[in-house]
Amino acid sequence: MKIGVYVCHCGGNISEVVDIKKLTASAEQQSEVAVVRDNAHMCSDVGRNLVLEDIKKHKLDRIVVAACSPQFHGKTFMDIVEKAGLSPYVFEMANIREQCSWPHFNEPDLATKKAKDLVSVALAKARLDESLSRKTMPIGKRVLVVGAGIAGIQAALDLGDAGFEVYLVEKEATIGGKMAQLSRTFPTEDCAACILSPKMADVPANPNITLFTNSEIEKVSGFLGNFEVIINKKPTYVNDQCVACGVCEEKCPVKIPNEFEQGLTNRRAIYVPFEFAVPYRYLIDESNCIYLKKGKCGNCKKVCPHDAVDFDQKAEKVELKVDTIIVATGYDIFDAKEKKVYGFGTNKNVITSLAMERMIVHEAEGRATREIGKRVAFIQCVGSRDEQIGNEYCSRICCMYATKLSQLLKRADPKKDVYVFYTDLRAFGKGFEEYYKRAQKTGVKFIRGRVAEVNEDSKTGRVTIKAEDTLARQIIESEFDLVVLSVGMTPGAGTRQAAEVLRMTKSPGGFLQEAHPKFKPVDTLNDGVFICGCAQGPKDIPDTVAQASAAASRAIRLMNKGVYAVEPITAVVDEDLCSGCGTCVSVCPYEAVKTEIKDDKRVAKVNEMLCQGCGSCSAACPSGASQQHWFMNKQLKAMVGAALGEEEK
Amino acid sequence: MKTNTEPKIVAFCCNWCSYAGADAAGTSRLQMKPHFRVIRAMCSSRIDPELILDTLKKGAWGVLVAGCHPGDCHYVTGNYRTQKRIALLKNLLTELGIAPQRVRLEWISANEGGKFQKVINEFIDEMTSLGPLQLPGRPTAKEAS
Amino acid sequence: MIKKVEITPENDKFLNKVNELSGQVVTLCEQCGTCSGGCPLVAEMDITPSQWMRLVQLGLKEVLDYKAVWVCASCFTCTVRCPRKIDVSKVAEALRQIILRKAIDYIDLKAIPKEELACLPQIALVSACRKFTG
Amino acid sequence: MTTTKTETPKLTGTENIKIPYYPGCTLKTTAKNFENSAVAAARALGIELLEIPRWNCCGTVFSLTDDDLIHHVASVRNFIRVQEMNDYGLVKNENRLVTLCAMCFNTLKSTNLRVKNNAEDLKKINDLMYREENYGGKVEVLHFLELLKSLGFEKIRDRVKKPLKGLKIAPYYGCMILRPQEIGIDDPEDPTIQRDLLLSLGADSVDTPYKRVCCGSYQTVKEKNIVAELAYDILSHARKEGAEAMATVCPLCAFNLDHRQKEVKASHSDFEEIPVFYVTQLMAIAFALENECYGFDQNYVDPRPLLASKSLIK
Ligand SMILES: Cc1cc2nc3c(=O)[nH]c(=O)nc-3n(C[C@H](O)[C@H](O)[C@H](O)COP(=O)(O)OP(=O)(O)OC[C@H]3O[C@@H](n4cnc5c(N)ncnc54)[C@H](O)[C@@H]3O)c2cc1C
Ligand SMILES: Cc1cc2nc3c(=O)[nH]c(=O)nc-3n(C[C@H](O)[C@H](O)[C@H](O)COP(=O)(O)OP(=O)(O)OC[C@H]3O[C@@H](n4cnc5c(N)ncnc54)[C@H](O)[C@@H]3O)c2cc1C
Ligand code: SF4
Ligand code: SF4
Ligand code: SF4
Ligand code: SF4
Ligand code: SF4
Ligand code: SF4
Ligand code: SF4
Ligand code: SF4
Repeated sequence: MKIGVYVCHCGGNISEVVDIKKLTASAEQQSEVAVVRDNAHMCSDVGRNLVLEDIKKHKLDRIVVAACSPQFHGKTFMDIVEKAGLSPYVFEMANIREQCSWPHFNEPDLATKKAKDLVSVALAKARLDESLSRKTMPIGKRVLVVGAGIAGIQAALDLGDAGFEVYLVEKEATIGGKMAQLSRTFPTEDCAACILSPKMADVPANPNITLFTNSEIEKVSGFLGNFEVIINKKPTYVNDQCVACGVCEEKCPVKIPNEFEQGLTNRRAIYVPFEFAVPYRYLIDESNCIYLKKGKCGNCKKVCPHDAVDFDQKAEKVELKVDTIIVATGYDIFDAKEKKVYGFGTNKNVITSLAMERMIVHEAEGRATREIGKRVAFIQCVGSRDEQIGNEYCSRICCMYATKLSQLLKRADPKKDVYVFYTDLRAFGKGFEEYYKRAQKTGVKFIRGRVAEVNEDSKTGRVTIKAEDTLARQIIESEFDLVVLSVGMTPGAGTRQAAEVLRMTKSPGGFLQEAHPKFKPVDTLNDGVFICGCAQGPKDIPDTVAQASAAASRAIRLMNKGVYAVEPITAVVDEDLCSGCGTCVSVCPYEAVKTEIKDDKRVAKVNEMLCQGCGSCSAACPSGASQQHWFMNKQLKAMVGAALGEEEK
Repeated sequence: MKTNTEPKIVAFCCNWCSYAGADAAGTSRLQMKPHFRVIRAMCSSRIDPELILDTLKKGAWGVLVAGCHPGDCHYVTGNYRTQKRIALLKNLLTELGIAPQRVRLEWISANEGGKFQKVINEFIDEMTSLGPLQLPGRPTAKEAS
Repeated sequence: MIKKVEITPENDKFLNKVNELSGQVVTLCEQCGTCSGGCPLVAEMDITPSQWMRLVQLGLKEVLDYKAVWVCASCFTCTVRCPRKIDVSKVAEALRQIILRKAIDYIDLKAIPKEELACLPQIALVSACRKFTG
Repeated sequence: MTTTKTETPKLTGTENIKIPYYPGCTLKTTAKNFENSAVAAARALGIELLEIPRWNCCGTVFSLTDDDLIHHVASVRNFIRVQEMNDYGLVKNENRLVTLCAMCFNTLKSTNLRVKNNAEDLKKINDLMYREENYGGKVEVLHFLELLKSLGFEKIRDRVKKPLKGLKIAPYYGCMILRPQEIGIDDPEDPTIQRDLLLSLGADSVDTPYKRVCCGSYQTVKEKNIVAELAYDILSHARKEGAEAMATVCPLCAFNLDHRQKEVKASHSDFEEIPVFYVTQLMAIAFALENECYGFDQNYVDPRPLLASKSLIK
């Protein structure tokens, strides 16, 4: 056996703390070590070539690199080892940056000592490494997209256009998401409905997309290339004979606040969500329909000329097999009732920004639903950047949409007094600063100070805002006709539901966690599952669309070749040692181990395609028959020995 | 770590959460006592009780097993398995006259660098006050009390 | 007149002292003004609560020359609202304590008229002593 | 140190509950009417507020600085008294300590939290105290309103003999039972506990945002005009919303809102006097208890004409 050891300086990150000379000297003393080198940047071309050439020149068969975390550059070096013709699994990394020089920079001697131990640990493991090779598996071209806001729509269209088979699942009765509710979009002020509705229409027109609305994913099992999905299609109680003539609606006696209109108008129990809904078909809201609750009424059924109402519709389960999954479940606006000082829910003149979006649409269409009033104040950062309510993050959109809404109001009626009370005004996107300036020019007053409280005069309904203008250092106590809360984003119930079904990791704010914040922003820790849009974190429409296309292309990257490589670090059973006890079968989360009779003996067998390599079965096996490749019992023991300074024999 | 005067801690970390959490601690330059050695496994459930006992036998003063928070395990339920196994192991340790706190289980996620630091420093302090483990069946004075 | 101030590493000593006494990290204040906007006594103050937070951040001892922290009634309104969860009342307390611990009292109980003393409730007197005398 | 939270048992109202009660200095002097009415009202509900023997002043508004531990000793002494009450069999397994005065409540609960969350501080305090047994961290500090809430306001409604019909009261909470969050007994921005109590007494409750605004507290000693301005805002808003009287649970709030009306009148000619009750006085009236416990002599604005106009007293 010939091992090469490579020590990285990381441009001083390591070498300023760890004594590289001492470290290489100690490595040279270790058995089977043939070459020891150090370099300023092992991950650079020069560093990598060093390894490549040494493997060839010195016939090295094991490689140890002492550098940063294997999570950071593990793959870089595995690729180079593989390129040199070796198995990538004869490579080990000693993490002497994150584990030594950084967390112990005040104690260079102890850090150096620790680095030596970590190199010994890596060597101990390397000596026992097997020459494993990656297996390839076939993969198809089927994608599940969960959520059909602008993110899900964009991803589905990209994939459909590229010839992939898309199943788009939306929990609401229509696709479109939050964007469908907006008036205009910053910073260009395109009409949201005008730019969104053609895209929505493209979805059912695309032959590669199958759309499930009013549906949720109920269960997802399996793995990349082999996901099994159960979709729960909820009843709409209106079948596809419906021509959307609207006759039923007029006869429905129920009136409830219209959620799409943020309660500004009412709708019936049988309704279409909005004018450009896709699919454009009526449905019955079962929690409000009198017939479905009490068995009385049935007006709609009586009047429908197409016999489209069907009270007997039942939920349907649809089973699908897909190869990859994209999660685009978006966000919910922050529930402003949680922020009691602003009086939302009790003061009728305190509304959310989303309601203001709808009011502006209504104004523009000449069907105003309520008075806006002369004096309007926006309160920023409601539900964001607020540790009192537990949300530390900035929602990234509210500064700009307030800039938008305030100037739309002001431009429509220059006599209005429009104020925006902000904490910091964040205008970092392309064209944003220019847009902010335009609002200032329009006459919107921006006041730097977070509003402390809002109180209502119970007689007049006018609302008083108390805040400090932190620039003028004056206390402002001023009356307004309307207060608009610039509510932030929260991950929302839909995103939580999808995350639970798919067992996804969440970031601290509760949004879905990406595999790497810089380099894998739309990948997740679940192989073959991607995220995009506001499910991943707060963002505006351009960023959402960019991520959606990125998620589609990352999914295509996996599926396009028709095969993909599987990590060989699966479990394997030594049949001679196996007693057939079945312990491993019971612990495997993937049902990847089964027992079978072989030569009259019950033995366990691992399905390498299903095994994800957690090693739980190997840990559980009472007879040492189950072993996980690359993490064999003897390897773990050797590593422990080395870590504790045991002399190797 | 050859002499028995300085604490020796082995920390088994799962690849997805706690190893990344340890990295996060390092990346944030959070300073820790250097007397621990991290060994990475794919899942905390790979760490069997026998390996932990072996680690104590080989001279570790304490063993930390760290995994993803319940519900966040990359392998769905691996960490629940770990939790059960460690609970059983602690009973066994008590029977053997070894202080059960020598084996510690923690949930540390990829972004909890601060927690990793706190756990490591606390654990090292605790083990320092317990002192080295004397095997077999000869607990230190503190352990016996 | 605009006064020029110098910011030197020396100033950190004062900042650190306030941090230590209050148990808060004053530099976390993002100067949002929530504390001042809702302070029931701000109308009587010569600088606002967020202003004293700022002056402490800069380590400017001048903050001790203002009356504001003595007007503060420790009502904790700012404390329950600060979006950075800074306990602003504790910072005010620290500033008062810096003065009081130099044995400089803010109140002279002898100056209070007898009849006033007779009717004031016990807690008012005890707490005024606690807050205004060293 | 870990402390297990003691279960608050639901009271039935008929059983005789004995619970350690901490009065504090003010309730023995300028706020006797608060104590007398509360003790009587509690008794009517089957609760005996058992005054803690040898209690000492809690010190009120202990210093908020982190290094000040010494001022917490006074509170801890009172907790030890509660322990002793259990040891001597005065109460049975009752670690709850009830206070009426909002300021005492805040002080005692803050100390308790600090030593419960910080074993080192607890040890230091225990070491500091001379010839005292150690405090074990088991006491739970409760405000009287919380005790009533745990009893259930329906129980209180059942006990009402003379509903306070047509009496429009604006509850005033002040600071000390609301803030900071970890001490407060209700939502700091929109508290409702006094409203619920008043409704169960048959009164109308008038809501104003000023219910949570500070009355000026101890500034009353040095800056009585500032306090009068705050009182003016609080009282005139309540008036504007239709209140005929205020209710409070803090003797300092009561002083600032009630007695300082003298100063308010001097500076605001439009100001109309408004009576300020301890909420327990209202309970005593609704329970139709003996007149002696009302103690209206200690109120500055005499509430008797208002009560008489509603036929609640003769
Ligand atoms: C008041 C306001 C104004 C705004 N103005 C602008 C603007 O001017 N310009 C701009 O660029 N951005 C603006 N935005 C931001 C914009 O709304 C978002 O960037 C965009 O809508 C995000 O799209 P999305 O698809 O990620 O999420 P969403 O629009 O939330 O879509 C998610 C979809 O997934 C569905 N879903 C959720 N969970 C599930 C589940 N479990 N199963 C199935 N389906 C599910 C939902 O029903 C929804 O249809 C504004 C936001 C607000 C609140
Ligand atoms: C001081 C500073 C600090 C920063 N810190 C951070 C940070 O901490 N985190 C973060 O996320 N971002 C940071 N950034 C931003 C980050 O640098 C950019 O987001 C990122 O580098 C952009 O990458 P790019 O490939 O688009 O552009 P570039 O890095 O500019 O790459 C463009 C490449 O194209 C080449 N090129 C240009 N024109 C031509 C041509 N006509 N033909 C052929 N080749 C051409 C250039 O030579 C160059 O190699 C920082 C930026 C600065 C200035
Ligand atoms: S359900 Fe019938 S009546 Fe109603 S819109 Fe459809 S076709 Fe028309
Ligand atoms: S049956 Fe239901 S949906 Fe139809 S008209 Fe009656 S209430 Fe409306
Ligand atoms: S985008 Fe602006 S309003 Fe929204 S949370 Fe961030 S700073 Fe606050
Ligand atoms: S230009 Fe750069 S420094 Fe200036 S506000 Fe924008 S992001 Fe900040
Ligand atoms: S290693 Fe994990 S996934 Fe693979 S067979 Fe064993 S228990 Fe199942
Ligand atoms: S646990 Fe081990 S011995 Fe038992 S069946 Fe599985 S591999 Fe065989
Ligand atoms: S504690 Fe002091 S500074 Fe804070 S709100 Fe109350 S009076 Fe103002
Ligand atoms: S509320 Fe908090 S963050 Fe805002 S100015 Fe006051 S102390 Fe600073």
